[in-house]
Amino acid sequence: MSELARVSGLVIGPASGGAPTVDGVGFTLDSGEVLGLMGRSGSGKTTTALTLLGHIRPGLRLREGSVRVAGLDPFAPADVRRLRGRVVSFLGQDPAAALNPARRIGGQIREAVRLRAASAGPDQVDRLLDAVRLPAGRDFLRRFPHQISGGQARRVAFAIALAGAPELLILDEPTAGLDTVLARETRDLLRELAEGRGVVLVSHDEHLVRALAADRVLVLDAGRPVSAPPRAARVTPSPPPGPPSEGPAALRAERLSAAHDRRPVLREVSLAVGRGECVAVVGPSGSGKTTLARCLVGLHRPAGGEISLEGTRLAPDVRRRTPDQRRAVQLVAQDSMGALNPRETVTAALTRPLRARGLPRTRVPGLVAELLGRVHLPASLADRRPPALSGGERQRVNLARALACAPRVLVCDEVTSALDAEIGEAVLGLLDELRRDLGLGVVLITHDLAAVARSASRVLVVHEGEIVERGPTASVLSGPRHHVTRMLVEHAADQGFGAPAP
Amino acid sequence: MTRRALFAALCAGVIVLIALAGPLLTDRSPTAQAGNALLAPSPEHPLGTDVVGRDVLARVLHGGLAVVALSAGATVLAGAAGLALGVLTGLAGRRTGELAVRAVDVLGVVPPLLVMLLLATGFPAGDLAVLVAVALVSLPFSVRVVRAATQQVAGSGFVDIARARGDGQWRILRHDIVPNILRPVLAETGLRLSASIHLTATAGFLGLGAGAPAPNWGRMVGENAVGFALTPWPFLAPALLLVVFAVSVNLLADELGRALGVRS
Amino acid sequence: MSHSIHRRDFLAVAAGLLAAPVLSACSSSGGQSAAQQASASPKSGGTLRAAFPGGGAAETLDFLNGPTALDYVRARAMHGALGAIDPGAPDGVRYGVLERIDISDDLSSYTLKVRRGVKFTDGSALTARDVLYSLNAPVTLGSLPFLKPPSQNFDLAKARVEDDLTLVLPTKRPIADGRLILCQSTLVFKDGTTAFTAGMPTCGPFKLTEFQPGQGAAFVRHDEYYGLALGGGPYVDGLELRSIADATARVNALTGGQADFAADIGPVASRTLAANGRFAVETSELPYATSLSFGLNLAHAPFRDVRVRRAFKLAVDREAIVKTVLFGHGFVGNDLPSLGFPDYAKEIEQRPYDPGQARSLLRDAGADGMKITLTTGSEVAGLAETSTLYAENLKAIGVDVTLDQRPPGRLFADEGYFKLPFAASFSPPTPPLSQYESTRTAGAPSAFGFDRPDIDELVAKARGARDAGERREAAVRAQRLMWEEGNQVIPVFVPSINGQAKTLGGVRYEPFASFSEARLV
Amino acid sequence: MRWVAFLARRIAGAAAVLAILSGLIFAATEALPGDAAGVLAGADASAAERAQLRADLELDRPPLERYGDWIAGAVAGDLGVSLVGRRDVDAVLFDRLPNSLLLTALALGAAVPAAIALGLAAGLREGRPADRMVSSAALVLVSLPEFLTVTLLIAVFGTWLGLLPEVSLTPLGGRPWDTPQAMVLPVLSLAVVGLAVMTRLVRSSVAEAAASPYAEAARLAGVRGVRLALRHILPNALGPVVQVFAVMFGGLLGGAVVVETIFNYPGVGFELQQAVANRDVPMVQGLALALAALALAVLLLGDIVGTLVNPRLRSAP
Repeated sequence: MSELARVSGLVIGPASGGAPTVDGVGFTLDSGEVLGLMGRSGSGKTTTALTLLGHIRPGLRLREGSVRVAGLDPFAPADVRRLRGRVVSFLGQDPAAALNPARRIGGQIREAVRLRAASAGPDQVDRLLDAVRLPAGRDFLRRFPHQISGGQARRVAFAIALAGAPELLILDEPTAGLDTVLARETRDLLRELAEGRGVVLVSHDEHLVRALAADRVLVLDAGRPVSAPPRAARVTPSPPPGPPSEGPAALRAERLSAAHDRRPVLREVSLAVGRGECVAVVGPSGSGKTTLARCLVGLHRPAGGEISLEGTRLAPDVRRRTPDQRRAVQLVAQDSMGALNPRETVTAALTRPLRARGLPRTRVPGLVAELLGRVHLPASLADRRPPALSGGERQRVNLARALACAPRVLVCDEVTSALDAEIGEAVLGLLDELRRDLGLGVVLITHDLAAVARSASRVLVVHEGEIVERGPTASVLSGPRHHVTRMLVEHAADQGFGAPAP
Repeated sequence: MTRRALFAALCAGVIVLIALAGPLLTDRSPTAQAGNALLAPSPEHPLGTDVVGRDVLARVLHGGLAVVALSAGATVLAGAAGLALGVLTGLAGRRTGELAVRAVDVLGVVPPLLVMLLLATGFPAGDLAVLVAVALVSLPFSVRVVRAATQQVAGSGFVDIARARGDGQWRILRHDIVPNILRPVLAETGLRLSASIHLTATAGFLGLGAGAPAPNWGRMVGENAVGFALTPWPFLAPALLLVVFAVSVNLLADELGRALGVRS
Repeated sequence: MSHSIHRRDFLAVAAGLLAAPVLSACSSSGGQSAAQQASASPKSGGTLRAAFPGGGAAETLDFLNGPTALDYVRARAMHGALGAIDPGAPDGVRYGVLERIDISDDLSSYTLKVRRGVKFTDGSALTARDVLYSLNAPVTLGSLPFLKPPSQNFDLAKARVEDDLTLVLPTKRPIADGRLILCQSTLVFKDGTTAFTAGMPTCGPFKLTEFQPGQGAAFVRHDEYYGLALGGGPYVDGLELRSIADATARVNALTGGQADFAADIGPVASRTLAANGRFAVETSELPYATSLSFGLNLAHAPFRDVRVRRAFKLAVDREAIVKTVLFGHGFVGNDLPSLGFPDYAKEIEQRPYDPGQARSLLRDAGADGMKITLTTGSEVAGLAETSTLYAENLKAIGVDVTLDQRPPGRLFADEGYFKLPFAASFSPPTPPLSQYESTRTAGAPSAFGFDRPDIDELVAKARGARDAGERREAAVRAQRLMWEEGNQVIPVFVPSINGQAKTLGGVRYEPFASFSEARLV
Repeated sequence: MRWVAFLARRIAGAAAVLAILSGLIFAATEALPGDAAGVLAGADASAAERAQLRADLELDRPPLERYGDWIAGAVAGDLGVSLVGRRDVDAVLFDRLPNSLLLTALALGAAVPAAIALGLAAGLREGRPADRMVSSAALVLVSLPEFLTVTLLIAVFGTWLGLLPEVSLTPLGGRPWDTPQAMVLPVLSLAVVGLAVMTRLVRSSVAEAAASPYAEAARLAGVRGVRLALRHILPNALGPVVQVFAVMFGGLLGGAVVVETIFNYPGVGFELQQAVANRDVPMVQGLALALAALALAVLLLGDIVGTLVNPRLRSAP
């Protein structure tokens, strides 16, 4: 095998000076070889990979080092023209966003073929579409990016990337943010497309790296290569949750239906969660999970059905509920950043609900400190604003703020999906702890069966607004009946989680 | 603060200083006849005399207050009304909000100069008419920006959570909405101010607003244009001040927008 | 650019028609331009382009209702006129389409003799019936108030057409100055005319070929014009009257070679123009100057004291206004209207500028430090500036005066104008006595509360006396009383200031330019 | 069908706005103190003469009644008769409107391509010297009041260089376009104002599009230069700009008052200003209503074109 790319002694840092973001990275890649570039976010993976295209993000500067791809220097203007799109192709984190919204699909693919393909035969477009398994019909080619599905848009982007028959593919987190089903599909496609090409795969997802059969893995940490790949924290299933408590459920929803602009998104969903219990609601994206969460806390007015708190019927609209009822059911949302007021410090965010409970001003500082301790946050963070916090820290602040209301039930909507695995793990651990210590009921909404496996006693599987399967966690995971459940379980297995032993 | 912003702030500051403290810098009356009309600059009259023989320097020093006060006043007026209307329509139901915005937009359809002509001639003469006209012309822009920002913030997670928690509308407004819309509103206010300067000066040029003897840079430009060929200073001096003021405010607004991360 | 929107020459000019003299073959008055005297031969030809302040789309051929300068200048080029006021002529008027006006001994009947051979463009001859119809038109067809004096002074219903060329008009009461009233502004057109159109028959020096409201009008010489037979103009083949509202734009049109003549360019532009060798600045001469005046409303307590009124008159520095505001193009006023007309009392001494005496008069009246608002506008050139200087003069004698300059066109638009304590105004050149009767007699709103039956009686006597000496004596006595006790301050008279190319000669100023004798060299 | 409904909705909206505006315009002109009678009568007229004039001009009828008549007439295409000069308002409007439209269209025609070119050049080079130059120039121009720009233009091209006439005198009986050289300065004056505003707009829109993921993707795929600018960035940058262009057109049409007056250009703005000064209420009302209607129509057009340019909106209006 011949050498396709060589990167040596790469140092990249802010143009304005300061600590380098990539510091002394070097590697070689033979043709047909797959290199995994791993590391946490911000470790310099993408920056390193982009040098193969001669691209440095604005604000950064190449300080030292050399890059050669197929013997050419991507940083030389004459060479880069021969490289981009022809020898090296790039697929970013959200390939669909790379499509020009103002131009038709066909035009974009044809342009790519005309500009880059060595042999631009008339059937080249069809061959590309076939390769990414897209319909070749005129009708499809006349559409605009917003008129096709996300999955199709991704395939179009792949087709465009492959138009120049590149020898080297650079893939940047190609499955990040995808739900289980799409991620799996994408991975399969990529495996096929990467056949016979050199690939640099940027990802923090070990399983994807494994799936693409990386020949070698380079791990970066704060811009420096480190020797050993970091081990994903082994997930230890929590001790089986305590038995469901007796008496009326803390929160119960009966035959809940809801719609968006008359389009039904929930159909007669019922669930109940007891004190100290965790009930999981799982399902692929778009199945209506978030609407369910918003119905429960009273932010979305259901079209039918009813909700009760410890036997008392709750008004559908939060504004009609009593202050006590409002505080009893708290929502923790997926977007930890969006859920925090960017202008408020942590202390201010926690103080507001405390003061709203009518607690005297003098007691507030003590309670804030207590809440921070409860979610394992150091008191030193108290004066920071959200942008100065990490994702995990923010989600803890969100939890602490919910706790400040002294709730009886927490509705957690995808609280871990935006977090790195390790940190998500820790947040789930915290939830278990709160459940145990405070007797909180938790409705855990997620698409991630791994989370379910460790925390929930019962699982509801939602698909297109309906509950398609329900039962104790163990039995659902070990014997999924509905095909959606089966897919979710398979995905979890890929990720390294088996069904817990019965 | 960038160098550009610093420079712009300095220029704007000097102009505002001239406008505010100018009257203290000269003991000449801005309205008294000081000599023959349209005299060239001399030690006696550093900028010469105007078409009526008044000292141009004295008039320039007295004439900034009207422009600065009117444009700033109109901006503040439009900004305050825009903030209130924008937040209200932003939080109101979709249909009510749309309706209210349409109503305000009606004003935006009418060319600004038409509003000025109608109002400034219709109202009892005086600067109040100009103030109101300039503010009215600015209002639709102000409302639109505030409303868009409010809607964006109102749709964000933390407002949902506060609402779910039972925080009252006022509390949400004070803690969540207003602090988070200040950036675009502030940047927009800068742009409005420069537009207001523009309109105020034009009003002065067209002879709208308060009585003629009161010096006003815009009016001075209008009064003295006819004598431009004889001596340019009575025209150029106020014109230059106006331009420097408008440019520096515009520059400041740009820099402010950039610093606040808002695109103009 | 300047006073683009201020320059509302609008009614200024409209009312100026009251005294607009009509051209006649042999002129003795009006400014004689240098160019006119330099040019020996009256032969010319060519097309003369003149720019006037217009009124945009409001301009109309119906001069009875079209009150811009241009409407009248245009009408005067098209239509014949009864005559013109001319202080130098024996009757005080020069005759146009009339040969003469005879007055009965008891001053109760006027006989108008129409000139023989006055032809309309359709070939028909002008008759006494046409003249009577034209005199009546302001009432029958409707017109602006300033065109109505003939119908107010003569009993037109009882008028008799004696023959084709003779018309007898009885007066409503005996008057001696009826010739002035008849010849002030009356233009003649055919009997039965109800609409003023481009194609109507006319008997003026020029024939209209094109009219675009707001843009201008084009004319060719009327070859059947009666003046030609008398040895006069018109000399140019064609005439274009362009409408340009803005004074600076008119000057620009002149300097840019788009016009040969720019009317009413204002004092400042005239100075600019004077510096340019290719152009001449011409101004109208007395009596064709507009008075700038200030009314002291007697409803306002301090002004009821004659000492305060006198102090206000002594305070104004007239010379300074002429020098600085008008750059010398103006005449010092003596607080009496109609400077330069025969009935004007020039024997009354010029009031001095005496701030010291003014101050002490004010103190004596207990009015020093009085607060007053001077309301003014920019309706005619120099009005705003004169007001500005006057306000400063008043401050100097201890009056706490605030100047309120109304936006363009606003000064008279307001019903409240006559309730103002202290307001600027202007008057076009008008003979003093008839003007007094229509505007200053007791009860007229424009008198600002001036109510002096003794003066009213003197004026009536002056108008109605058969003996010239008696008339003069009454007229002077009335004017002296007004000078001493009146409530009007008239510091200056402003002529019409026009710019023209040096190639242009023979333009006469009376007060508007007339081109019937103009030549292009 | 969707398009029909979309158009119907927009047109109905515009009509409603116009109806509100007509009321506002009528109220505003009614509120003007004094009236044409006062202006026409002058200082020396007697009270009786004024009253007669008011009656002649029908100013003594109740305002609501006159509003009703006016609207009924306007709907039938009759805007009434001016008080001063007694001219049909619609005749004046139709005579002057083509001139104003031409002036505005030429100004936009000059400004739009220039603004797109300059905005593109600057936006693609955000922060670089070319951008700084264009941005600074646009900033200064945007801050210059029209009356100054016009004065400077006249001083340079008219007075000093003597290249162009300083007044737009059209041949009698002709149209402004019969003397093209007389239109250059008015068009230029108006274009400069629009150019600065639009250049800033295009620049920021282009800069935004240039920083978008698809532009970066195109760049990484080797698309460069003119193709990148015209095929990838401009189509996306233009959408939001089109509607602002429409607003500009309305603004320029009304803003032409200053330019038309200075050059004595026979347009609607010039007539409007004259009518305001004359207190000629029917003329002010008619012209203001027509200007507002025109501005609305152009906005509507901008709305529709903006929808057409944006494929996302085009398919689902």
